[in-house]
Amino acid sequence: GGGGGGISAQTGAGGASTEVKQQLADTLVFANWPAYIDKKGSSRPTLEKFTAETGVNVKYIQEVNDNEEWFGKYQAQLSQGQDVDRDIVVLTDWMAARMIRLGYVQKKDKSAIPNEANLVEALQNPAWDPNRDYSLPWQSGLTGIGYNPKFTGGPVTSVEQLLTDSKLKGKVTCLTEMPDTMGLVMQAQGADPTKVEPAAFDSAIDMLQQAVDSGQIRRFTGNDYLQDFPAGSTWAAMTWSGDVAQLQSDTPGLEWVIPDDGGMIWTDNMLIPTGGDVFTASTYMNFVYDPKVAAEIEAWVNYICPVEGAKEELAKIDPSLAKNPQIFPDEETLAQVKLFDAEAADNTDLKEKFQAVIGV
Amino acid sequence: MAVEERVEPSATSGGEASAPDVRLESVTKRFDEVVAVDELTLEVPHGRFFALLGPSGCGKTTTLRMIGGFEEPTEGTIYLGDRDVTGLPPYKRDVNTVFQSYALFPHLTIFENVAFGLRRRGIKGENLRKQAIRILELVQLSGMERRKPRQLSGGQQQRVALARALVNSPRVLLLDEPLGALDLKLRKEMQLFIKALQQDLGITFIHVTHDQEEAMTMADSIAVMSDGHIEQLGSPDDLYERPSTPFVARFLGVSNLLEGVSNGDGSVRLDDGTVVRAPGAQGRQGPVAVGIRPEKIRIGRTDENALSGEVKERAYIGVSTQYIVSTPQGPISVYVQNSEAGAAAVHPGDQVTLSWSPDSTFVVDSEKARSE
Amino acid sequence: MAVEERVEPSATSGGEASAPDVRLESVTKRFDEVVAVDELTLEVPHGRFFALLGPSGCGKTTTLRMIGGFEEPTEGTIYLGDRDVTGLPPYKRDVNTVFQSYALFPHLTIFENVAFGLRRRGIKGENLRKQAIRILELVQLSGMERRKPRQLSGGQQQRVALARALVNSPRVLLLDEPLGALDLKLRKEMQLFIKALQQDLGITFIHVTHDQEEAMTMADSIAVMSDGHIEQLGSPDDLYERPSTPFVARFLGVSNLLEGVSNGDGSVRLDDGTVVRAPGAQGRQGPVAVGIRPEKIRIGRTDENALSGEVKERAYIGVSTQYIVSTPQGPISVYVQNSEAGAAAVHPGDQVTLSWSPDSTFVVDSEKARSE
Amino acid sequence: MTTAAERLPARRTSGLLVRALRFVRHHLLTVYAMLAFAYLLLPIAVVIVFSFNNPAGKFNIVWQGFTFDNWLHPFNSPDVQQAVTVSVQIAALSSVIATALGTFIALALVRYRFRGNGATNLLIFLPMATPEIVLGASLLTLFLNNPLGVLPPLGFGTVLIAHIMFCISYVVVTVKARLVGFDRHLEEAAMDLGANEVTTFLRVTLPLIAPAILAGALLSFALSVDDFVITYLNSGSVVTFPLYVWGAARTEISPAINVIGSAIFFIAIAIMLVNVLWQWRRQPKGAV
Amino acid sequence: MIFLHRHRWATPYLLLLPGMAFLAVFFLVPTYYLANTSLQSGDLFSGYVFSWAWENYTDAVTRYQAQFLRSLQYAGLATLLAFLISYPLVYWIAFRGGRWKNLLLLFIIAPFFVTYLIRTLAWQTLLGDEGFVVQTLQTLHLLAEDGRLLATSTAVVAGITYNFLPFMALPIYVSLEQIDQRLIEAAEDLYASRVMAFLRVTFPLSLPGVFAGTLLTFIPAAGDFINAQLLGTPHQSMIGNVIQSKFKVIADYPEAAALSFVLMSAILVVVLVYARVLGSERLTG
Ligand SMILES: Nc1ncnc2c1ncn2[C@@H]1O[C@H](COP(=O)(O)OP(=O)(O)OP(=O)(O)O)[C@@H](O)[C@H]1O
Ligand SMILES: Nc1ncnc2c1ncn2[C@@H]1O[C@H](COP(=O)(O)OP(=O)(O)OP(=O)(O)O)[C@@H](O)[C@H]1O
Ligand SMILES: [Mg+2]
Ligand SMILES: [Mg+2]
Repeated sequence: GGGGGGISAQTGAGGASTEVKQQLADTLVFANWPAYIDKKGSSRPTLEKFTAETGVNVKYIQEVNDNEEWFGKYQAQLSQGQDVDRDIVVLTDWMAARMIRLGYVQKKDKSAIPNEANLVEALQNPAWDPNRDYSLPWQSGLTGIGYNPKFTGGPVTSVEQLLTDSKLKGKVTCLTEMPDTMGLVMQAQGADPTKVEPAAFDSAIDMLQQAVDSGQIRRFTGNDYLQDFPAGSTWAAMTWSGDVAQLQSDTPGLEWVIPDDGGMIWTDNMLIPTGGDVFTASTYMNFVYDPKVAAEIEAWVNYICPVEGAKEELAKIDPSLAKNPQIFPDEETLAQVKLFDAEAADNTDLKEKFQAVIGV
Repeated sequence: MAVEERVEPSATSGGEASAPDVRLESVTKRFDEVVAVDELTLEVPHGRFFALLGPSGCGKTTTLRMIGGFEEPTEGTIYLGDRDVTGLPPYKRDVNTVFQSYALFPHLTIFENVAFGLRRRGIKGENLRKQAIRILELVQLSGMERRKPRQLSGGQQQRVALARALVNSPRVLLLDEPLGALDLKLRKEMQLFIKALQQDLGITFIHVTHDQEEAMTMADSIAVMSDGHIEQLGSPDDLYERPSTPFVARFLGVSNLLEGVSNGDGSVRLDDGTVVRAPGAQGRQGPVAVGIRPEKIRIGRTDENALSGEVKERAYIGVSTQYIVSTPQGPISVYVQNSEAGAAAVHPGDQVTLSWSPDSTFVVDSEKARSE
Repeated sequence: MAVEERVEPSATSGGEASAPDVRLESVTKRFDEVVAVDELTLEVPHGRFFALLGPSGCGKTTTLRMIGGFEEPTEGTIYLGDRDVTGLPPYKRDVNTVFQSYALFPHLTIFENVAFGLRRRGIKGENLRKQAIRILELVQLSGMERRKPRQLSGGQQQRVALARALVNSPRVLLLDEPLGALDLKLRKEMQLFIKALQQDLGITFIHVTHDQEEAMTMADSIAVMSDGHIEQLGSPDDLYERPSTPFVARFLGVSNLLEGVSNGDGSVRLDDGTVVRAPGAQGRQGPVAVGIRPEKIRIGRTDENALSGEVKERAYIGVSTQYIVSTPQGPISVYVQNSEAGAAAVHPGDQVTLSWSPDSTFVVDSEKARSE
Repeated sequence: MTTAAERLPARRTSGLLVRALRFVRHHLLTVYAMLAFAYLLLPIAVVIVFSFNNPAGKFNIVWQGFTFDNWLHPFNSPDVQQAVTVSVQIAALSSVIATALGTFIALALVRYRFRGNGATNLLIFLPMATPEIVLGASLLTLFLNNPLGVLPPLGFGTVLIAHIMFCISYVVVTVKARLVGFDRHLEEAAMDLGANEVTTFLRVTLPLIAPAILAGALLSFALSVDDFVITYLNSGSVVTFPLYVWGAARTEISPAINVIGSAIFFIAIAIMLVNVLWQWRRQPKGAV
Repeated sequence: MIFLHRHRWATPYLLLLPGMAFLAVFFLVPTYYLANTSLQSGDLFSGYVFSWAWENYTDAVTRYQAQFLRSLQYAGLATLLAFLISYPLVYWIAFRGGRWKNLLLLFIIAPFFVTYLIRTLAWQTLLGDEGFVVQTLQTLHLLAEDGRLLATSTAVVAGITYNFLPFMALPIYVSLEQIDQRLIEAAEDLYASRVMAFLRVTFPLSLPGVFAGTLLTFIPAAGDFINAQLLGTPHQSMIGNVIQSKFKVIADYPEAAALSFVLMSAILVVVLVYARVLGSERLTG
């Protein structure tokens, strides 16, 4: 800013302003979370297929470890309307909402994405992007409880148990993503995480704080709980559904459940940041919304696929996966999970309260 | 390289003996508040072995460094031959320096150390090799070319430093306490060596030292410095036999100074009433000090001037025996050369009479009068 | 503290003069391959000013360090008084050391430096203060108590080092080249000072030096060391007048050694045929060297023994003039004391006859015979 | 004197107890030193050992079995390779630049008396006395504000600038320490022998302070390769090796990380070892 | 050349210019911006503007007191431990190392050559609940059956100690190395036993190194957040974690900047008190 500096997040120059040119760029830069796309040896088959079909090379960067962290990294440039050299980035609902609100993203070229029709109905109209003008889901996931029966001696099925069972003391981790952790805790208290009431939030914070103070909770993690399980440091934890397969390979016998009082569901969305090539990005979005491609990705990623028809395609590749409720949740499963209030997820007050509990 | 710019090619430096090789004209050097050199004027004629002698801190090094170009005078002018070099950097001056700690380049071989100056003047190949080898022969270091300085002894390093400077045939060679780091035995040897070298080459040497014996052994002319100025300048025996100030009398060897009053006719009445003859007092009136060297005093009344006293201390130092005799005029040092084995000797407690020839005395200003 | 374990309380150290203060019995010290001290046997009687003199590397420091307890002998035994201290650490020995570079504690004031040893022995308060102040007075450093060592001049630091050691009234004081770092003038002053101090206190001093003049001025007894053993031990004039080996003759002052053959009757036929009288050759047969000191030689035929030659060099050094005269027996040094101002002098090129008294000669083994 | 005491066997019963006590004392210190070394080297040993692990899953945390595969294919993911390349590039560039700038400053500080000496020293000291997070944060605010619009966007350029900035002080300190012992007369001697300022610097000063400069450069390189905090705050979209480790550690700790960590360690140790041996050769046992 | 000679006074400035300009632009100017930022108010969405918002500072001090105290406490403890571990070690190297000194020294700086994060992760492995350190301690009953090392303050302090130990060891080594052996001999000559000689001479003379070492350890330790994050729990979070999260997670830049300044001042105060206690005069001696 003028007069001696300061950083501000003034609305960027993005938005829907410019005409979209209908021409593919040479390269597509795709920023995604680690281990979030199909992989075979050191190659990534669907990306190669995209290149083969369109001639566009893909530069795939696994740099999103954390929504906030990624945002923090690029916020400055985005706020100045600078190109961050990313054509697509995948961010979770509430962060996607923030990006859109701040004008750091560009509208998709819907004309280039006929396959958007395959988007599952439940995800078509989020409050923060009612027409999906800017975003398109990449994967959804469930937040539940993972536990290692070898140590716990029995199932851990409720958040209550997780936070109070003295047998688990010091062997429990929760998530640093506030919507996940708070969503689970609020449900354990019978509150509704889809519409956060401050009082309910505070009471959940109290419960969490107690568990921290008593030493029940060892620490808060991103998906680094992945290493705490095999190391034996963590016995039970709040974890994401897609990691179960992963966890099971490193920690045989590991179990994953949706808590008795209800789990959380969330979606990670593809966005086109300021400066990204809209047409190329949209072309890629269209590509992954082809059920065949989606199934191929799904077979590796194991999260919830937002593409209608992928289940059928996947059945052709791996029938057992297609039946997995964590990948294609049935009605019953979906009834047990809730979506966290997107506005609350980005509310500074609430965030600070949560940060205070996790110690920073 | 700088070869064309050098003040005067060394080839001609032996030519005209008219202009002095080095001339300082009221040169003053101030460091912040300290006046290191104070309006010093000095001429060093060609071919001279010139010593700057003085106590620590009197400005000897500073004077030398100004001639070498390492310090710039605050005021005054410096000439080499008849050219004003006051503002010129060291590499444009036709002088070379032998530093106290030698300052040999530790990363270069002896040969390369010696060749350094030659290379800077564009001398190359066989020519360079010949000159370097020749000078190393001169300082008796043939065969050491490939060694590094730290592989040589102190005395050898000293000679490399000399060779490195001399190979450039400078107009003047400056030496700043070149023997200070050597032990007694080696120092004596190198004194003779350097003296002989200077006589062979005929180059002007300016030698800084605080060791009066060294200065007296080596130099043709000595300038005794004190507090940034020259107290007295002359040949060694001039200075020793006829010091003109108490400072010089004391600094060059040991002097017995007897306070008294001169009446102008060549005799001085000492403070205790004794009258001694001192030809040097002729024409001087008022308080003076009569000086007499310890080795010029005899034990026993054999000469005109005499004083009595009691032997206090006796020290045998081989060549001579040194006595301190307490007299009404204060303690007096007497040296007796041990010319005969077991020569008859006096002992502490003995009463003796000391005597000396009037011709052996000198007269300087009274220190008492000065300080009062 | 170590106070009860001390070998002998210092109070009694002045008592019995019977046992020597320090005794070394065939002490050998090997460092890997180097034999630094070789079966050395030595006694230093109480109250003596004893000097260990020798060239660099002859083992002086090593000997001193073994007495102080800083090195342990490879073989042999060391006694302080009549107590075997061979294996004891320094802090259990009743000796103190003045180190070459003083080794003053830079972080402590002068007072604390001096008080260091006292405090270690449990002395406190007023008693401590008094002793420290008294010794500082003795070395003329009153008023400097609060300074740090680096705020003192070299000579003053030297005196602090002395005070720090002496305040403990040790049985023996060891001094390792204590004056090596001082300049000539100051060195002379401190020599006298230390000598006087030793005489006042009556403590045994063992003084290591490679400066023969220093050893001669200060010591009562001198042991000349070479290659880890003692060449000769005696009083200064003993060593100077009657050196028993060419090494001692050369190391202590300058000697002219004339090679010849003794026929046992007190005269020696020199290599050029000249026959000189040398009472010391009485009873010796075969090749010997006749020694004569430069100051004992006269210019002119005034004595029994004589040689002719040509003056090669002349150096005026104030007190005396030194000549080098070339003779058939080789170059001979002659010193003439300048007892008279402008004394008649000979000059390079002059033919002269040199003469000396037979009593001034000494006789040592021929070096030629040795090396052959 | 310790040497003598240690080498000699106890010869005398009178001193036996003293000696025994002394021996134990030496021994204690040695044992302590060995334990301290163990503490220092244990984690490194873990890193090296686990570089040979053959983990069943993605987490190289529990020992499973020995394999050389990790060393044969250290760059099994292109991301690792790129991160290492970026790290090395930045370290090389920043150490060269910081060493040049730092050496000049050190020369000026040691060689010349000038006004502003104190302020210069302060400005050198401050970056070292500032916690990394603060350094990183303040640089970030600068880059974000980009006052005249001339600074590069967050990325390679800003990381490079940041690294140069924090390395300069260390170079100055390292080079200065060795320059203090440098005999000024050597330069005067060179000028005396006809070398002008530039020749003097190239022929005398530079060769003599080369070891110091090299030490400064190596230190910068090490600091730069290792830096996480400042880089993390200012990296924008570039990924250095530490940043890669940071990100990767959440989802996967591959033995490749250990392999590269160990490799950096071995290379550094080898360089230092060569340096130590070189100095031994330059100062043979007997030389003074 | 003549120009250079004539203008010798300018040489130091010419030498200083590039480096100092660099430091001025990339150290002083950023500090100014940080100061400026610390007094801004607003929020991420509406933007932050400069407004003399001193409340950022009061906020920082009051809300994060615990973390500040913990940082100083951990850093102090780690500094002390690093001192206790490294002093005897470098003493041993300096006085017993002989010819191998430089090689042994290499082992001390060895940790530097394994990337900071990797060696901290190695600590995680080492201290893991099922790792051999914990198992051993439990077998020896030095640690309760359900005790753990990872995710405790012990682990965090141990990690910090480990990571910054070379910063402590090297300056101490340098100052020990410079001690004239004869001073120790002189002390023994003056009846000081080995222990006394150490206490009265060796140790006081090594104080400048100790001073430098403690500063070089304490300062980075106080600002560290990696160890707390990887080896600790919320109970161990330090001020570095807060600053980090304010910058990168909450994007509350003014508060983060204010915290940074408070941290710097806190460190400055500690350092000054420490220098005063130790006596700056002794340090130069
Ligand atoms: N660079 C300098 N800055 C400040 N003062 C100086 C400097 N060089 C010399 N001096 C001072 O100038 C005076 C003369 O010094 P100089 O080195 O010329 O003495 P010196 O006669 O060579 O003495 P010494 O025999 O000790 O070498 C001394 O008082 C000294 O402190
Ligand atoms: N610690 C040591 N290790 C190996 N050799 C040593 C040691 N100390 C002394 N020496 C060797 O022992 C011999 C005698 O040394 P010492 O220091 O006693 O000689 P010095 O007579 O004191 O000589 P200087 O006059 O040079 O001091 C020398 O050859 C020396 O190199
Ligand atoms: Mg001087
Ligand atoms: Mg010695």
